[in-house]
Amino acid sequence: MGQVITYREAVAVGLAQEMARDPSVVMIGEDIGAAGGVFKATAGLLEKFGPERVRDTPISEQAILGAAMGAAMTGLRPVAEVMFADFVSVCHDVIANQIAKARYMTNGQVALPLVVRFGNGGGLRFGAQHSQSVESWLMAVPGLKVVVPSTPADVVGLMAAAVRDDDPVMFLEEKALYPTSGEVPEGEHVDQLGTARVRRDGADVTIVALGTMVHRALAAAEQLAAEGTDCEVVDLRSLVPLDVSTVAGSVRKTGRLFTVEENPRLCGWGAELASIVAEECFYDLDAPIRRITTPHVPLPAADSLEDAAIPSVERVASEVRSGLG
Amino acid sequence: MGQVITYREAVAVGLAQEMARDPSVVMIGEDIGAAGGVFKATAGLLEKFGPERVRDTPISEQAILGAAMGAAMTGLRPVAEVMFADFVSVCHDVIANQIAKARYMTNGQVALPLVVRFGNGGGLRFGAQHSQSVESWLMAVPGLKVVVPSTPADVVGLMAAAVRDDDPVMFLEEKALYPTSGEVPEGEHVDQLGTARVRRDGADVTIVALGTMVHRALAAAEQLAAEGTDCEVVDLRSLVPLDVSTVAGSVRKTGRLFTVEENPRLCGWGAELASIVAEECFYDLDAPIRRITTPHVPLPAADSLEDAAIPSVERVASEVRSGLG
Amino acid sequence: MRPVILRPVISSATAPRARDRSPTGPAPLELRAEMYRAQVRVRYFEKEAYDLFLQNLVKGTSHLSIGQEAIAAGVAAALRPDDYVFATYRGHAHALLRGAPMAAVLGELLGRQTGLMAGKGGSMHLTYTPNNFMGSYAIVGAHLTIANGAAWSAQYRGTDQVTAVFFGDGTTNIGAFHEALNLAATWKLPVVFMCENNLYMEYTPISQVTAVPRPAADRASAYGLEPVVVDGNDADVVYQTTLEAASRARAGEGPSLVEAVTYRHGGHSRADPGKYRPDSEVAEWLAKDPLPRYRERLLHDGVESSVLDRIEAEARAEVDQAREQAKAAPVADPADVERQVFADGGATWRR
Amino acid sequence: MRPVILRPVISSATAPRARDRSPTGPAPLELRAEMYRAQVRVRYFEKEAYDLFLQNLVKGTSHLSIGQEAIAAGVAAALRPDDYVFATYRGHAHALLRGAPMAAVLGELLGRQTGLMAGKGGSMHLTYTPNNFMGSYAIVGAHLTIANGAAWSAQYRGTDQVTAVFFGDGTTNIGAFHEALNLAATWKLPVVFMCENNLYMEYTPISQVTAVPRPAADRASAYGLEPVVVDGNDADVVYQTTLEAASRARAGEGPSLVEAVTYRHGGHSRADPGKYRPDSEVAEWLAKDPLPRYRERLLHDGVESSVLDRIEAEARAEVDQAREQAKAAPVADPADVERQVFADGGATWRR
Ligand SMILES: Cc1ncc(C[n+]2csc(CCOP(=O)(O)OP(=O)(O)O)c2C)c(N)n1
Ligand SMILES: Cc1ncc(C[n+]2csc(CCOP(=O)(O)OP(=O)(O)O)c2C)c(N)n1
Ligand SMILES: [Mg+2]
Ligand SMILES: [Mg+2]
Repeated sequence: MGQVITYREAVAVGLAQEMARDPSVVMIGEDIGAAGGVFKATAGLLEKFGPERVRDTPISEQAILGAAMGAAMTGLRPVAEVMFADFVSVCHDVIANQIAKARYMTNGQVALPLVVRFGNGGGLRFGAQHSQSVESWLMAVPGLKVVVPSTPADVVGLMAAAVRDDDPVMFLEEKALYPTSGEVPEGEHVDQLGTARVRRDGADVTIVALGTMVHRALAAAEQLAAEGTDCEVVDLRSLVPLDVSTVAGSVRKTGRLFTVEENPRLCGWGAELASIVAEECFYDLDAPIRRITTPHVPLPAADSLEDAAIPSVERVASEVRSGLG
Repeated sequence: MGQVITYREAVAVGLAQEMARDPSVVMIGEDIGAAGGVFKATAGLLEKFGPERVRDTPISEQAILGAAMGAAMTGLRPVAEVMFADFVSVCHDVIANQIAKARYMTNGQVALPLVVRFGNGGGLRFGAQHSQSVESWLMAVPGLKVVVPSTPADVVGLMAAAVRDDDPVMFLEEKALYPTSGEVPEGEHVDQLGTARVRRDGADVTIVALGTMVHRALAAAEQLAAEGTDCEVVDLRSLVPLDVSTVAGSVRKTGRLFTVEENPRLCGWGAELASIVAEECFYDLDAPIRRITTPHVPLPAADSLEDAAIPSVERVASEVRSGLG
Repeated sequence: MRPVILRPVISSATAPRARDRSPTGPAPLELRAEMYRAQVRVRYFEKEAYDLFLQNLVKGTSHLSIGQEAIAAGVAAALRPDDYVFATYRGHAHALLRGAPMAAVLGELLGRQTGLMAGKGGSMHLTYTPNNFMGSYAIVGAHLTIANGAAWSAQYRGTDQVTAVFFGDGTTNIGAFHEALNLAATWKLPVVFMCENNLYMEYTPISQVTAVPRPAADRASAYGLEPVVVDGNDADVVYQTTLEAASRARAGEGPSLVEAVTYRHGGHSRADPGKYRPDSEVAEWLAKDPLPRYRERLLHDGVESSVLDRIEAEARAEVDQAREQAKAAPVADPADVERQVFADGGATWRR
Repeated sequence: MRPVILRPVISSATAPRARDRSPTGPAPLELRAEMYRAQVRVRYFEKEAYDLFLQNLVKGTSHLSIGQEAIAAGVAAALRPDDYVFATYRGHAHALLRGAPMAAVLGELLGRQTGLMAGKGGSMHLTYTPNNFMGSYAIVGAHLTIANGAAWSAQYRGTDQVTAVFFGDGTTNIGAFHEALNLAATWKLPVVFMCENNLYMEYTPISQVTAVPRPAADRASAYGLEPVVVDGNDADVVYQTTLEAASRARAGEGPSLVEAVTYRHGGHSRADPGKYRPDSEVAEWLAKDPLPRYRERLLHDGVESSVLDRIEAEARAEVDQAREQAKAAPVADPADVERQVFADGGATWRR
């Protein structure tokens, strides 16, 4: 029986677990130390592990990511914070051209055991430059692993797995989920990267979701259950590695696939997954795969607009309904 | 009856046509002026239009793209060069967070009539940081238009359309095609963005390709024709706008779709197109859609490795063969 | 002294006008009264924004500039109407002083259809192009490079428009700053780079993360520029400095980098109580509050207190009216979500 | 003078060893002879690479450093075997002088299975971690930030390893340079930033695109550092300067920024004849060629010409042998395409 904590707290719990275990784990980022992070997700870690291991930086994401990369190449296991995931754009080169490629280009001479933490996604009315879901941008870059936890327990367990992994792991914390809470296991908790979870069993329809959207998919499934449609909800949890077998297994059972994405429409993980399933489960599908996404627009700031843009419980339910009909 | 010129020359022809017409068209980039561009694609333009309109810059892509953006917001029509497309990563913020979003965020107060030129793709044995095909990264960003010409005539016509367009157009010049030649129309030539072209009519199979891959798809189609398989080859030309109707029309006829992508596998334009077709032509498809792509790896440098990575004529032909079988 | 003639309050004309300025001399008293008005308007607006936030009516984030008004006022007064201005997410002041209608700015904060960008931008992205207020940008540093573009455009078109760009001390450490300054200096672009040094990035003191004591001024020589540090809590000094920088820029002498030292009275953003700052430091800077200080000076220089009282009353009335207008406005229209991605007005990416 | 004792040629030990150095004094003659060897090896290697390119055996691009060898030799001689080195695409010299086997380096240029990275990196990405040569990077500027990381790691682990990072003059204008220098200075990271100022970016003179005359040195004060400009064609000076910078770094006194002025005899890359440069400028710099100059000096200082002749002969033999080995090697193995994306050795992204 574990404790109930917030998703926000789970970040520090997961990091503390790994830092206590392994002195080569160090943290770097803007305002992560004394201030406990802009999202307060790293609160207490400076006090626990000291300024040598929790380093506040200037506003210079290239320098932050570069430092993490160089440190990882020389024996440390850095955890870098990019704060708002949108800022991946100011250090895209270090992530996509350097970190992602170094092992390959050197034919394995260097390892990059590092984690990059991002505050991902919308729902906070922060507008187009502070609300993006960038998981698909990262998935498109060979050499990166990409993780998006949806619960406090997954935050702890996947963080531990990410820190222990010998590859660069992009760890996307869903800003909208920070205040949500849930139980985390007692004692050391280490999960496995690249494994999806069936969050709800169902016979009629498979809904695959990620991060914040998992909760909306589950709520929609409840609505649909009341109407007699039994949805299976798969929480993807990780985009690379991608747990195709869990998804395909579910689709073989239900014959119908819906994906729910917070990211804008074009070239999202939903497109990738839909293409794979359309190819590999071609003869199992009873109806076209439907992708439920934010439209292909920058995210607007106002609450009424943002709510209209990001898939809502109602939209998921109604798209599934119309996709069945 | 037009002239036969190279793809490389076509860049300067297209730019010269527009610069002669409209004094608000200005160019900015590294070594584009006196040196005529690292790829020699802008040779002669400095001499023709002078240093006020063809400006050499320091190595600072953020400054280049920012300058293009600010100039576009205030009455000019800048054409910025990013040189190797891989360098999109060092100015990703200006492109993805600023240029792509400004019109939307300001509710139309600002227009961004600008073109960004990139030397895109592999085949030159330049290794992982100078060979990427980044069209799908750009397609994933709402607010950008994305164009990839495959012939000299398209370079001229689509360049003209891009320069005249009131939205930011990412113009991807295929490095591997620079030395290839083809006929361009006599006189002013202006094409239309967002239109695919059927390069070869066929009844059995639809192959959709882009840029360099168009030529490989056509060569594969010839091989397959000799074996009795009649392939229709669609040159997508533009990812945003995406000419779904031409592709869907072809698939409705053939019942089979293959996409040929030079970019790495995950979340490419092929995934987007396959998902759209899988959904909208579900009942027209006779077989699973197959995506033929570079594997999801950074591009290696050695010729034997690069040739093994990027889809070849042989691989396209054999994938189509096995997809039919 | 003769009474200052006050112009109508709610209009884009509230940005002090070019013809009020001599190219180099100190500001005339009338203009200085307008600079007082500018500071008061911003202060009242920001306090109102804070109150509305406490009432949970401001949905997203917001970054106030209470305490920093003198910079905004001084720069606004020194610019011409056709000059370009670029600001950051901490940009309410600059938008207002560039004539953005107050009710529309508040409406944007409240996510209303009447908002300056119909709710699509939010507090961090105020833009008002009718007066060449070219936007507020929320990624640290990027807009310095964009400001260069407006200046390049003016240079190319042969106008003598100047571009002023505001940014914080923390911004001097990011790469875009360096690229922008080098290009501007090399091309002699007509830009006034105005660093609002409020001593902190978000929660970290700038001194802890910067290799030099003066984050902007100690970088000037890296671009062949003069180091300029001014009291950012003194509108007159900021005005004078900006005027000189702008006139050099207009004369083709290139950019200036000005470090205006100031302090924000509150936290970094709405969620931040600013507790990481020593009480004594806060107290010291509260004592240097630009508003009472400027009021005193104007009185000393001969402006009648009734004039200043009237300015305050008008600002109060303007803010009250803006608030009521904004609150009464309908929420942003969901149909706008798929508008204005592209120049055709829509969001269609397929054919 | 006593004859210099020469060490075996083809081994990682050809990087001059730490124990040959006194912490501050000038280099002993034996070490200087090794610096001559270093320059000769690089020169012969680069000429060979050029010849192989003319024979169309080097498939991709390559960037030679003929004319710039003294910097590479001086720095390599001043570093310890456990120090870290980061270079650019113009990095053959630095890889070789850090002990990367010459045949493997050539093999990499030729796309062979025996290449330093089995053909996966190419000329621009030479890496040899057995000797802490942490890679060559082809995006201008990025590796300065990565070099900081290695230095941060050494600082955290409490070793006194120094990180040396090479970059060109053109690199001083990109954002990553600024971010890297500021962080290194603020954290007092043990880094020697070594700017190889060869007066040109690709084809554009650095002076045309830079706001200050000395692209690196005139930026030093922006990070609280001393401006240091040295003759990059004089290995002794470079050695001495690096030694001092490294020992300050080891003592916890932070980074140094050194601008070593030099010239590349050829074009920017294999495709470039370098015709944009005035003949007189090229002639002037050819006259300052570091190799004959250094040879003269060593002779003057008492090294016998037979020793130098032997060094040249050995270098010639080494290059010939490397060429034959590389040419005889099988081409890179296509099966490697899907290897070493991830730490499990493969490229599998799905389950
Ligand atoms: C590239 C980037 N990194 C980080 C942030 C998060 N952030 C927003 S404001 C801010 C502090 C900026 O400090 P400063 O430039 O001094 O401006 P101030 O807020 O003090 O006016 C930070 C770090 C950002 N918006 N963009
Ligand atoms: C971010 C980025 N922009 C542009 C380039 C293309 N490029 C490669 S080398 C080079 C010139 C670099 O000049 P410098 O730093 O002086 O080094 P040098 O080649 O002279 O040694 C340029 C512009 C690049 N590799 N990366
Ligand atoms: Mg600040
Ligand atoms: Mg150079």
